[in-house]
Amino acid sequence: MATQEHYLVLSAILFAIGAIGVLVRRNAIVIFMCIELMLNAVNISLVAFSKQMDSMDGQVFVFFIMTVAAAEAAIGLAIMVSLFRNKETLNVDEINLMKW
Amino acid sequence: MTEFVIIMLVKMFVIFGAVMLTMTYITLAERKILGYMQIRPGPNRVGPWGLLQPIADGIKLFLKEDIIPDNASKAVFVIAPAMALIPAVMTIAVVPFGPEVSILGRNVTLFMADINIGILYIFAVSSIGVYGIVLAGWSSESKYSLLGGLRSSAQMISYELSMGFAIVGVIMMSQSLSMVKLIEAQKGVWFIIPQFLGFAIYITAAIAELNRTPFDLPEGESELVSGYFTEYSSMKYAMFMLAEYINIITVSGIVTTLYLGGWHGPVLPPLAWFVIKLLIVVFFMIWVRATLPRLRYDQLMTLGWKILLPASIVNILLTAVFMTVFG
Amino acid sequence: MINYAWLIPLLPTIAALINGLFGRKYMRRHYSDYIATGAVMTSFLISLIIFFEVVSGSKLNVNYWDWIVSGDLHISFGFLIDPLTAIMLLVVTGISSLVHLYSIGYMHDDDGYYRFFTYLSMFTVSMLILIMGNNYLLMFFGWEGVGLCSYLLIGFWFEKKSAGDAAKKAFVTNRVGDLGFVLGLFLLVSQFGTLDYEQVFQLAPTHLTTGVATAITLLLFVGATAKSAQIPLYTWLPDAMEGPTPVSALIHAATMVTAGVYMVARSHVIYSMAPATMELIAVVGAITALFAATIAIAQNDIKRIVAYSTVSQLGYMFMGLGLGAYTAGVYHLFTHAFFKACLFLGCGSVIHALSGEQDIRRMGGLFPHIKLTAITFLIAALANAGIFPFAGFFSKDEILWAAFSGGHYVIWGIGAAAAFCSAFYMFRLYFVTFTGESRVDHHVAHHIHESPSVMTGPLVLLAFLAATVGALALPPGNGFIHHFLGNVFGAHEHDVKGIAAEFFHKFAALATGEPTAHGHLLEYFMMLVSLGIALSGIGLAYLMYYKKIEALNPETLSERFRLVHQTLLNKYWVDELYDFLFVNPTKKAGIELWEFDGKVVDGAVNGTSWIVLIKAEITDFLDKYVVDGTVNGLALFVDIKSRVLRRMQTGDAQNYALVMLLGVVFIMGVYYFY
Amino acid sequence: MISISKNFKKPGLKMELFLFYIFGGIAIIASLGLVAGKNPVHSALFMVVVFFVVAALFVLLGAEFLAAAQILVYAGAIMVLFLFVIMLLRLQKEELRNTSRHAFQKFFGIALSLVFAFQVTMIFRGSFFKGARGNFPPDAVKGFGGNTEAVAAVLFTDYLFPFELTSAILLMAMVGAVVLTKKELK
Repeated sequence: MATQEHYLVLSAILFAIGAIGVLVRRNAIVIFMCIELMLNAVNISLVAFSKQMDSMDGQVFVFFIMTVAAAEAAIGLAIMVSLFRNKETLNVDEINLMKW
Repeated sequence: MTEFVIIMLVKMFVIFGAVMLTMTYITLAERKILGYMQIRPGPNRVGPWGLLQPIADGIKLFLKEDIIPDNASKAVFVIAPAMALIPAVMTIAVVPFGPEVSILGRNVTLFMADINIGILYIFAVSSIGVYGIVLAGWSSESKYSLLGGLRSSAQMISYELSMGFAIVGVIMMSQSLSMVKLIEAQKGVWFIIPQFLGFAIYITAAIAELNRTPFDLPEGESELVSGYFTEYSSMKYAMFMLAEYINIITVSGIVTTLYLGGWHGPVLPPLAWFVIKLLIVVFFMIWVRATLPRLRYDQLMTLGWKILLPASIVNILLTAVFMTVFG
Repeated sequence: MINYAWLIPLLPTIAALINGLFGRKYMRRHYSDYIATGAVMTSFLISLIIFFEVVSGSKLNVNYWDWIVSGDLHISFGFLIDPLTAIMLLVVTGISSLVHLYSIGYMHDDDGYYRFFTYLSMFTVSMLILIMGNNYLLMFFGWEGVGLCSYLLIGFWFEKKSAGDAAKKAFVTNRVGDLGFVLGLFLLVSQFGTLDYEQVFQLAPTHLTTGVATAITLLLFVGATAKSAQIPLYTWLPDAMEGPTPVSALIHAATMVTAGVYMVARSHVIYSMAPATMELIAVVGAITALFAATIAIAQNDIKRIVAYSTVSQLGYMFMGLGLGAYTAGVYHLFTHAFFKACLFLGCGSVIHALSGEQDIRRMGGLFPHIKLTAITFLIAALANAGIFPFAGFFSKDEILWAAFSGGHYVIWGIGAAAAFCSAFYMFRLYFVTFTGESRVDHHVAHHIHESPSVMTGPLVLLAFLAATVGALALPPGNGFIHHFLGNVFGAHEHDVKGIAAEFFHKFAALATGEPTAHGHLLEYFMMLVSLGIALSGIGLAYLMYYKKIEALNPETLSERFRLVHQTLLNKYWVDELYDFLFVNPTKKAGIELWEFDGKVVDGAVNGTSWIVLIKAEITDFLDKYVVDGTVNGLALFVDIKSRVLRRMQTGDAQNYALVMLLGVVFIMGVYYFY
Repeated sequence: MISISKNFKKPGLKMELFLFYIFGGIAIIASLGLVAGKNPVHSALFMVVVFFVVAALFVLLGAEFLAAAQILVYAGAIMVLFLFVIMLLRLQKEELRNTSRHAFQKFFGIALSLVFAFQVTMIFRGSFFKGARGNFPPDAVKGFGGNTEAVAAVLFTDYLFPFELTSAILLMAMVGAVVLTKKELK
């Protein structure tokens, strides 16, 4: 039987892969997708906890995370569209405005 | 266990086979009905009354050359038709064709599965259908395809909302997400009567989801050639067609289930009733195609966002009010 | 219907909102009156139905929502409807409807038409909340609301300086009273922790000592003196006649000024526990009654005479309340509302007819021109003078009887004198205005005209009521009104009646030698006495101003008693006294403070600044070389350091994320190993 | 698959583990594909696969409602939106300029992430989380009529206010998206 730990470890692995993507990839949209992947990893662990603890709270949290992810996707993609309109690129190397 | 697996397999083949057969003859029916509505005979050369026409078409498509454009993103180009077809077929799994019957001394349910979140399942699966179209449009590396794909995805996202909201009324009235319970809830009165607004919204949105006239802009011939499947030929093309007609059956089945009382009806056996109702809905869709002209793109969006969506919300509110007052 | 009582204030609120928000731009001129009048009249109809329901025993006390919740203090927004409220409702909505109706004619040509109706409706709402609220804070809310609306309405013609000044005077004077009222409320809260009438009155008998009760009642009464124009805070009311006449009729005769009376009557439970306050109220009321009546004798402005008459009649009401004759006081309020509103509206009609003339010396002989106004005015004047069988007679007489039977002979005497004066000035006013030869300015004379029926209609109705509502008090001491209001005051009035009865027994035993004789006999006798007093006042006025008997020529009389006449004409110089006592000292103190400010404070400030200047020179030196040196040194250090550290700020979000992850890994490592 | 009708036996415990490894393996492979893919569309497609697999895992964990929602929201809406934007912007393969910073970033990014995964695994191993049990053991969920009803029972009572808040968040997101992408009207 797949235990709690199985899911948690899987979740950790997926999260790490997502983190790698966020840290390494250059394309803003791909980075965004990696963030979604990290959220999903967290969702897995939440649902696993929910089952382990015989509680619905974890699943409700996942529900909220999905809602927020949807909102975030809408806003994030909108930002990217307007960014692309201004800069003609989504390469994060060329969008490094946050420095001295 | 073994018995169960066997029953499931048999059911699977029977239902799949029946759906495929129906689908092929719906293509013929559509051409015939359109023909008669436009005062012309329609296909009548292959077999008596053109009855063998669909088979001839199938053979033709099967034998055609399969072209993959040079610039196309090959893997995606190949996957796309499958991704259009799979959700269409998957949805059939939860369409309840009839209640439990006794065949060869065994109690057999006339549907693949009664999932307790049947409606959510339908939504989830049908929302994937858009991938096939989008990917087909994108991978063809052709401007017609791309525009068709873009249009189609925008259109499907828009209409999915009102479709979903329209069903909420039904869910509220039946207090369940299971298709079978839904049909049982319609034993007395079909939901088309209390939920007429919802029905109208649902069927409009469903036709739009199917990219059928008058919402067939993604494949508007006069401007986009064939839209997202411009570059497709042979069996891949056939798969898109398959997907479209299977979707028609599925949608008709869902409409029948949600609004027309499913298998309920006097005298005739339940299965017959279900099929009759389903065919009526199919006929209705063909009729709509013969009657209505294609919308302009902005009209399409206006209809989706400014009319159907508010109307569906109103429908929910009205349902809630009526249920509070009379329930 | 009583459960729909909330409709009564709601309708005028809606009307006020519509007129106030849209009246100016979006509505045809005469829609605002339809809306306002319609709303108030509907309210009146509802009030009427509710009144009959209350007569048949219904009662309402309902909390709609929590208004203020602060610690233990819960104050709800709720209404209480008992006989007292019901009768006030009739007065307020009834008079308000008629005044609205009248205003349609009176304000016809005014530019602020919609504004006027907005204010009128707002006022009505405030007054309704005042009387309908089921706790003191709601009463205070209405109390302030009517104060505000009366300020707006007195200053309605604000382009006229005197109107603006009068409005300010009314407002400021009322603030003085409000201070007392608020302090009273604070005291109530501190004593009971609630302001709900029912709870307060239930707790009062057990929780209040006489001393605290006296303090509370006195503070509340301070509020009442301002609102109801009693000595010493009455001076604003005559000045308030600068407002449009319908306003005077509504606010300064029938409704707002009676708020104080209502308040005392409503709080009778507490008042009955404070005999000292009661005594004071009775005395203040009596003195006000006489004082104002004497002033009214010498005035020449038609509205001011009526205004002083109002003050005087309010004095009567307080006299009644102070004597414990709550029913009589409230009943006088009721009757007074009708005849005084009629008088004011009659004045308005006269002024309207004379194109704005208000000085009675330039009137005279108007009867043939404006018969309807004159007749209604006469009826109201008879009622005011207290002539049988008009309404004023019964109510006033009951108060006088309460004074007499309670053994307060001095108060009775003052009241009787005031009654004489009332009759006199009323009929002086009547004779000078409507009879004799015309002294009207000849520019105005040829277009004297009767007012339109929308104005005379209310006059006739009010005159009719002024003539007949007295019947409610028949037979004396045992009429409908006594039973009706007895539901409210019952127990507390009994005390007074007890004294009266005791007194009567003594008196009757003395007079007739027959201890069992019935009290009514004496009461009827006293009625006759006061009727005689009133008639003699009328007679004097008749002789002086109608027959113009040489011996009683007003001119020569005023010459002979010059001092008295001047005193009365100048209203006992009370305004001047107040100017001298309060206004001028305040102004003077202001000037002196200003001078003090100029010399002492400014000197100190300038001196200080000089010192500061010198110190600044020193500091400047220190700053430049010591502090700046340090700062610049630090800055230099930071600058050098930052040149190195800024390399870390790559501007690359992913780099930052990497550092973040590093932190997470570090923390988790710490967590895991320890 | 999803609590199929009554005469279908519960899948064996081994079966669940087997399915878990299958789905978990697919999830890892697909997410690697997502991170490694050079073409955004391919990444997006791998993402879709991940979503499906995660939905399947949800089903294994007995969260059927979330599985449906996962497909509906993530696969059906969010990823279509991503694809839509990718297509709209005509994004192609990203041009890579291998600077030293990239190398640095790449090395430390991967290393740290792996350390992180290792740490989490170590922490999760063993019976680490043994808190108090909640009110929804499998029987209770069945009593409610299923997972969806159980989620609803919590969502519309304890979490009603946050639930209402999400509607506000979605509305704001919608308005924000429109404002951000709208071209200036001239």
